[in-house]
Amino acid sequence: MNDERALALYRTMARIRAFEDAAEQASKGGVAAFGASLSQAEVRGPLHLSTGQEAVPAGVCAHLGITDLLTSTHRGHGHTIAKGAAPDRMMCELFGRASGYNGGKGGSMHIADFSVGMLGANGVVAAGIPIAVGAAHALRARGGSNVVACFFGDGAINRGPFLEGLNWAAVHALPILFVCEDNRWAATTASESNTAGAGALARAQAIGVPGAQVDGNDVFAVWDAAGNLLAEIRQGGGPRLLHAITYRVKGHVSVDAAAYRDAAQHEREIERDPLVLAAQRIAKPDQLEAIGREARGEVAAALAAAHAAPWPEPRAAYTDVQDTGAGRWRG
Amino acid sequence: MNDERALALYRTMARIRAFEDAAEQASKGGVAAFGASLSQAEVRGPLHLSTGQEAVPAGVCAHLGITDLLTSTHRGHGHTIAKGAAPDRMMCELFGRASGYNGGKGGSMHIADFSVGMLGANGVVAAGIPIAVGAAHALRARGGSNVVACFFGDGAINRGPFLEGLNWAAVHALPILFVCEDNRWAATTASESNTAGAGALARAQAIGVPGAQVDGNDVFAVWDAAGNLLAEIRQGGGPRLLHAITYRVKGHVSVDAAAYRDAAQHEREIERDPLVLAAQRIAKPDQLEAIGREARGEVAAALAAAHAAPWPEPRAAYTDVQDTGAGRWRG
Amino acid sequence: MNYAQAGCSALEAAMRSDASVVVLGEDVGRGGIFGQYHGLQQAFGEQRVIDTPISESTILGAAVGMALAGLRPVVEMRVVDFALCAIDELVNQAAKARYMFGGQGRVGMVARLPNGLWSGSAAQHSQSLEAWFAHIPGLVVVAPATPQDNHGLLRAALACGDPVVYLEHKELWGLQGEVEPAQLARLGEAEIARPGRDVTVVTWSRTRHTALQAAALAEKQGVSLEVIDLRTIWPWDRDAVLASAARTGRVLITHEAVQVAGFGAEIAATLAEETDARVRRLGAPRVPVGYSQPLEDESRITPQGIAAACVELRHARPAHR
Amino acid sequence: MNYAQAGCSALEAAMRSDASVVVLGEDVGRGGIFGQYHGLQQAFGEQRVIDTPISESTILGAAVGMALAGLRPVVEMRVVDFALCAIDELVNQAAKARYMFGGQGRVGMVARLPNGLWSGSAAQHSQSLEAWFAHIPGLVVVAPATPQDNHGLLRAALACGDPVVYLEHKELWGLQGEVEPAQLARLGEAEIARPGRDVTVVTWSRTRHTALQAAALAEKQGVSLEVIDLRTIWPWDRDAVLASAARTGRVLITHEAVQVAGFGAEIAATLAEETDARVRRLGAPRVPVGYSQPLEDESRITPQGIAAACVELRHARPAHR
Ligand SMILES: Cc1ncc(C[n+]2csc(CCOP(=O)(O)OP(=O)(O)O)c2C)c(N)n1
Ligand SMILES: Cc1ncc(C[n+]2csc(CCOP(=O)(O)OP(=O)(O)O)c2C)c(N)n1
Ligand SMILES: [Mg+2]
Ligand SMILES: [Mg+2]
Repeated sequence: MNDERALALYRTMARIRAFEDAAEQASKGGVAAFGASLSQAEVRGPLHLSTGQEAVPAGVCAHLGITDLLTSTHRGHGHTIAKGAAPDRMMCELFGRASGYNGGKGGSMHIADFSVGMLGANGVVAAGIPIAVGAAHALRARGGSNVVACFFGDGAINRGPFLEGLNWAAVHALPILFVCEDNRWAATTASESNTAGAGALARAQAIGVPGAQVDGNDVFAVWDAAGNLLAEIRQGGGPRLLHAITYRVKGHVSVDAAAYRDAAQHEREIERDPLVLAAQRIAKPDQLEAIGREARGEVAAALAAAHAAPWPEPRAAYTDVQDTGAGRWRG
Repeated sequence: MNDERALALYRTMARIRAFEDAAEQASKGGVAAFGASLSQAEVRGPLHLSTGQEAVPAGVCAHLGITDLLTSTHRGHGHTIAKGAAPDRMMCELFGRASGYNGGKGGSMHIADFSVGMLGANGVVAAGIPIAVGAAHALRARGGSNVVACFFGDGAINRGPFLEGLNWAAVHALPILFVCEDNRWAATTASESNTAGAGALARAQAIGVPGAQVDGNDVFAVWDAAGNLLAEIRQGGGPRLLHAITYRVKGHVSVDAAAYRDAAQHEREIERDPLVLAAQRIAKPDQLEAIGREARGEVAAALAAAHAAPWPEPRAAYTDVQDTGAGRWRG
Repeated sequence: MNYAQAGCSALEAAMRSDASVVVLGEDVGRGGIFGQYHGLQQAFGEQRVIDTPISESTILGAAVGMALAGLRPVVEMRVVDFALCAIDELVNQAAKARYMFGGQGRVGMVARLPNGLWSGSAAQHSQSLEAWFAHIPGLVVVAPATPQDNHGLLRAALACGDPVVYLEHKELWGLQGEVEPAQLARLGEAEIARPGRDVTVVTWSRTRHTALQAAALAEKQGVSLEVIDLRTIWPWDRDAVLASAARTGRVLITHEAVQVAGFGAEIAATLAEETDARVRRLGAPRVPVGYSQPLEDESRITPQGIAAACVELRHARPAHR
Repeated sequence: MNYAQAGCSALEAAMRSDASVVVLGEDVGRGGIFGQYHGLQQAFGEQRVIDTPISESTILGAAVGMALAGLRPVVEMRVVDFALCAIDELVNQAAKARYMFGGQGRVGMVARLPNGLWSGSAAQHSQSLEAWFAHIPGLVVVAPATPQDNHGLLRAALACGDPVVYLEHKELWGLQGEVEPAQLARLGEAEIARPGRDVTVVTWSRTRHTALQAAALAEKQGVSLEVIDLRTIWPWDRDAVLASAARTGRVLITHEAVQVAGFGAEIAATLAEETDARVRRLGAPRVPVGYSQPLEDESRITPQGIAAACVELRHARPAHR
């Protein structure tokens, strides 16, 4: 891998990290769950951080163009940034402002930037899988070699749509890369305790979807593996699955202290920080430091923009519902 | 296999066959679909025949006792008879009579005999799988070595509950035998055209459920394979899957002429009639002839009983709905 | 032309004029089990008339993805009862995607969910769920009763660009009728199927025909029924109903769905809020549909039942103003 | 004791007295994300408090199988919105099994589907779907508003032997209140949360508290509200509502669910059929719930909104008899 490429991957990760750190701060007190109680917060509702998982979207999305599509999960900030969205408009959305990507209608769990092919985060586990399947049909109808990248967690492989969507994609040889971000936790439950067999890749293979397993904290390995699989897909080889093993550094949502995890094991896991691992390999401390500074600066500007941004007007609650019967809000 | 056992298996198949043949006749004109139109029929609504698939329930259920449980599909007559239900009360149910197992409330698609552990046919493809999983929890809570036999078709392995139910059963090491009756058709669609990978068993193995594949038209092979798997399950080995390859001799429902199938291939397939195959191996023509006669006699009596049986009273429509709020039918 | 063919011809016309229209569902390649897709795969190929596995969640979810990425899918669910396997995709995804994403994408699609009683098919194949869909923001809900409407409304549904729950009736496939393809239908517009003076009967789908039979019976007892076929459940034609209620002062709402929390309740509630009309409802009892004929009959709306309710309503104490 | 603890203590008591009661759902082993299962797995073990995969269809479907085979399951769905992934199992299986099988088995179970708005959680986590379940034969529907009721009604729900859709409110977990464990609750029995003279307010769940605040506001404007908390949505307490309507002659039904085809319509329709009371509804607009506070607020029922509607209703033209 050349230096420029390596630095670009690092930059994507640094930008995601900076975003997540800022969002985390802004969300304290934003939701009453996991024993936390509600107080004033700039980011309201459940906020799912991808801190520590940055290598997966960075490595995968480096192979995607703006005309490729992506579906995401509840933990979607990393995917959104890696696909090319602007952090300031994302932060505005998290702050619920009119200038957010969704005009304040979606927030973190539904963050989307269709202009870069990011078809939305989703609050329902595994719900993005069938949507990705349909989007791939549309790409094929259009012609060309575009693909859909479909991200989901290790918990999602126990929901029906995982089976249905993979089978369907294989039957129709659709251009999809399924990406299982296996952070080994599903909310407060260790996934291994509720997942039989060898996991995402083994299941995929049995459903006719080949793929690869990779260290999801090694951005170069992710980049390599995703590149190979995407090349096969673009050549008409049908769907592939990338099973990326990573680790959820934070709690399930930002207010979750995750006290249910083993402290010693947690300490070991977080040593494998993907940014640290990449930095060791890149070995250009000054440049990396500059990238980090830039990323933090970008997010500081995003925060400032979000603070200053206007709230949506109440009447915006009534737009983009449906055209037929619009105006009939109470009968 | 000893003679007595072989004859018993043959007898079960003969009884199912006789029942299906009679039900088929009684259902002509019972539903408007597949180009057929509605006329007077004794058996109304969609009737799914298991003609030609008799070896699977016969071979599996020979290993089950009355305290073992069974969940079924829309094509459930064979399972019901093999589990020990009485053809006359079944036929009464198909005729919609008060003396049917369900009091006329269910018909063919919901035929059930809880007194022999048959927990019901189901009109929703794959819906029996989660129900079987729950029943297995109950058996385990009760203690002992009872099992659940969970039947479903090859089309059902493309629905989410297949994945969810097998994973769950494996995680909890539940006492279930999953039985995929692979008759290679799902309504008018050849299953191979819509099923990726190597099918039911391969998928099960990837989800942590071991099993076996078997010629589902060879009742002795089914008996052997099911016996081995059930022994493992009863010893606490957790769930197993039996993938039985068979063939749907009739149309999807009794009024479906199945003109969408290749005629020559169909002719070849129906030569492998499980009763004929078993008869060749048993080689006791007189006894088999007697068994066939008996079976047809039993069904003739069932038909006569059904014809003579009383209809449910209209007020029976209001029983067994719910206790809380019973009587509040319109507000 | 029958009701199934009328839908098929509407779809065919739409597919000819708009290359983004695609169909997906089980058995559609063989024309659908009621013939409502007859010949379409031969005409448009397997990429536009897509045979699917038995994967309801993915059928509906894929349609959402197709729509967001520029296609206009028509989804076949066989019966509304099986769509219960795809409710997350319909309600949480299709209905909300445009809104949640702030208008960045929209889900123009038609989901065909045949509704109503289906003779001898028992509890899991006989439901009428229009009230559920009317309750969900984002969805349009259509229930055609005639071949003409199944043609015109299907075309209108495809054209509107919203997610439409399109409720053909499970027992109307064979219904014959004239179809004038050029006659446009507008979503949200009721039809006065029969004008009358004494009692307004508001209904839709198969019960339109039942109500027309009831009108003949009531006529003999000197009661004149005005039968309004809503055709679109959401948005329903308030103006037409309120205008008729103002003329007759008495309204019976009747539908095949369970009466409790059925869509008739919404109409009755609106009438109570806005008029002094006397209102009554006649829906199915709140029991699952039984298989046996005498049990199933308890869930059926009959001409006699409607006529009796209307005659009684005619003689009910008049409303005061 | 708060609302979550009140539910937990009810469950604990039931599990102690009945060995067939089991709990299943995601994260229940760590007490549930709202603490509503706190300590139960430690007390009763992993076989009775079962941690499940993210497999909603199988969580609910397994509960049906458990019930048919003799257990009494309590199902956790986290929010009603995720239960949309298990609707076939709830509506086609749990609700209908007893009937379809002619009474050979029955499905005594409690499915906990936390309902209502959830601050800052947007469209997919903020729905109120009680009207859907009320429409489905076989289901009992319960919506407790106070810690006492969350205790008493959960015990009653577990005891009744029917499939119960138990709708805790997503934002009431922290609500404090006295709980008298011995005080029995009866399904189907409303509570007059506040007696009044001029306008009856019928409501349930969180809106009970909103209505009580509204009553204080209305009082200042000289309008006395009687607040009825239904507590059970199906069967709802007709007698209590009709009796109050007879006293006040004016009824406002208010709920957090979308107004169109909400359960308020059923109550309003019944009042229209049976009384001369003036009726109005106040529910949420038919739009998905937005994330941002000003958008979300459009979907909230406020004390001011209820009070204003009641004051207007008080001065509406009286009903004639
Ligand atoms: C269908 C559904 N069930 C449950 C939830 C609640 N929930 C949200 S995220 C989550 C865990 C998901 O785990 P995984 O798929 O591994 O993703 P991760 O959170 O680890 O990124 C759960 C249970 C949900 N959103 N949707
Ligand atoms: C969820 C659902 N989707 C569709 C149907 C309609 N349907 C009934 S049987 C059937 C085919 C099932 O195929 P398979 O599972 O192989 O069973 P077989 O009929 O071959 O025994 C279909 C599509 C249904 N009953 N349920
Ligand atoms: Mg995870
Ligand atoms: Mg099959």
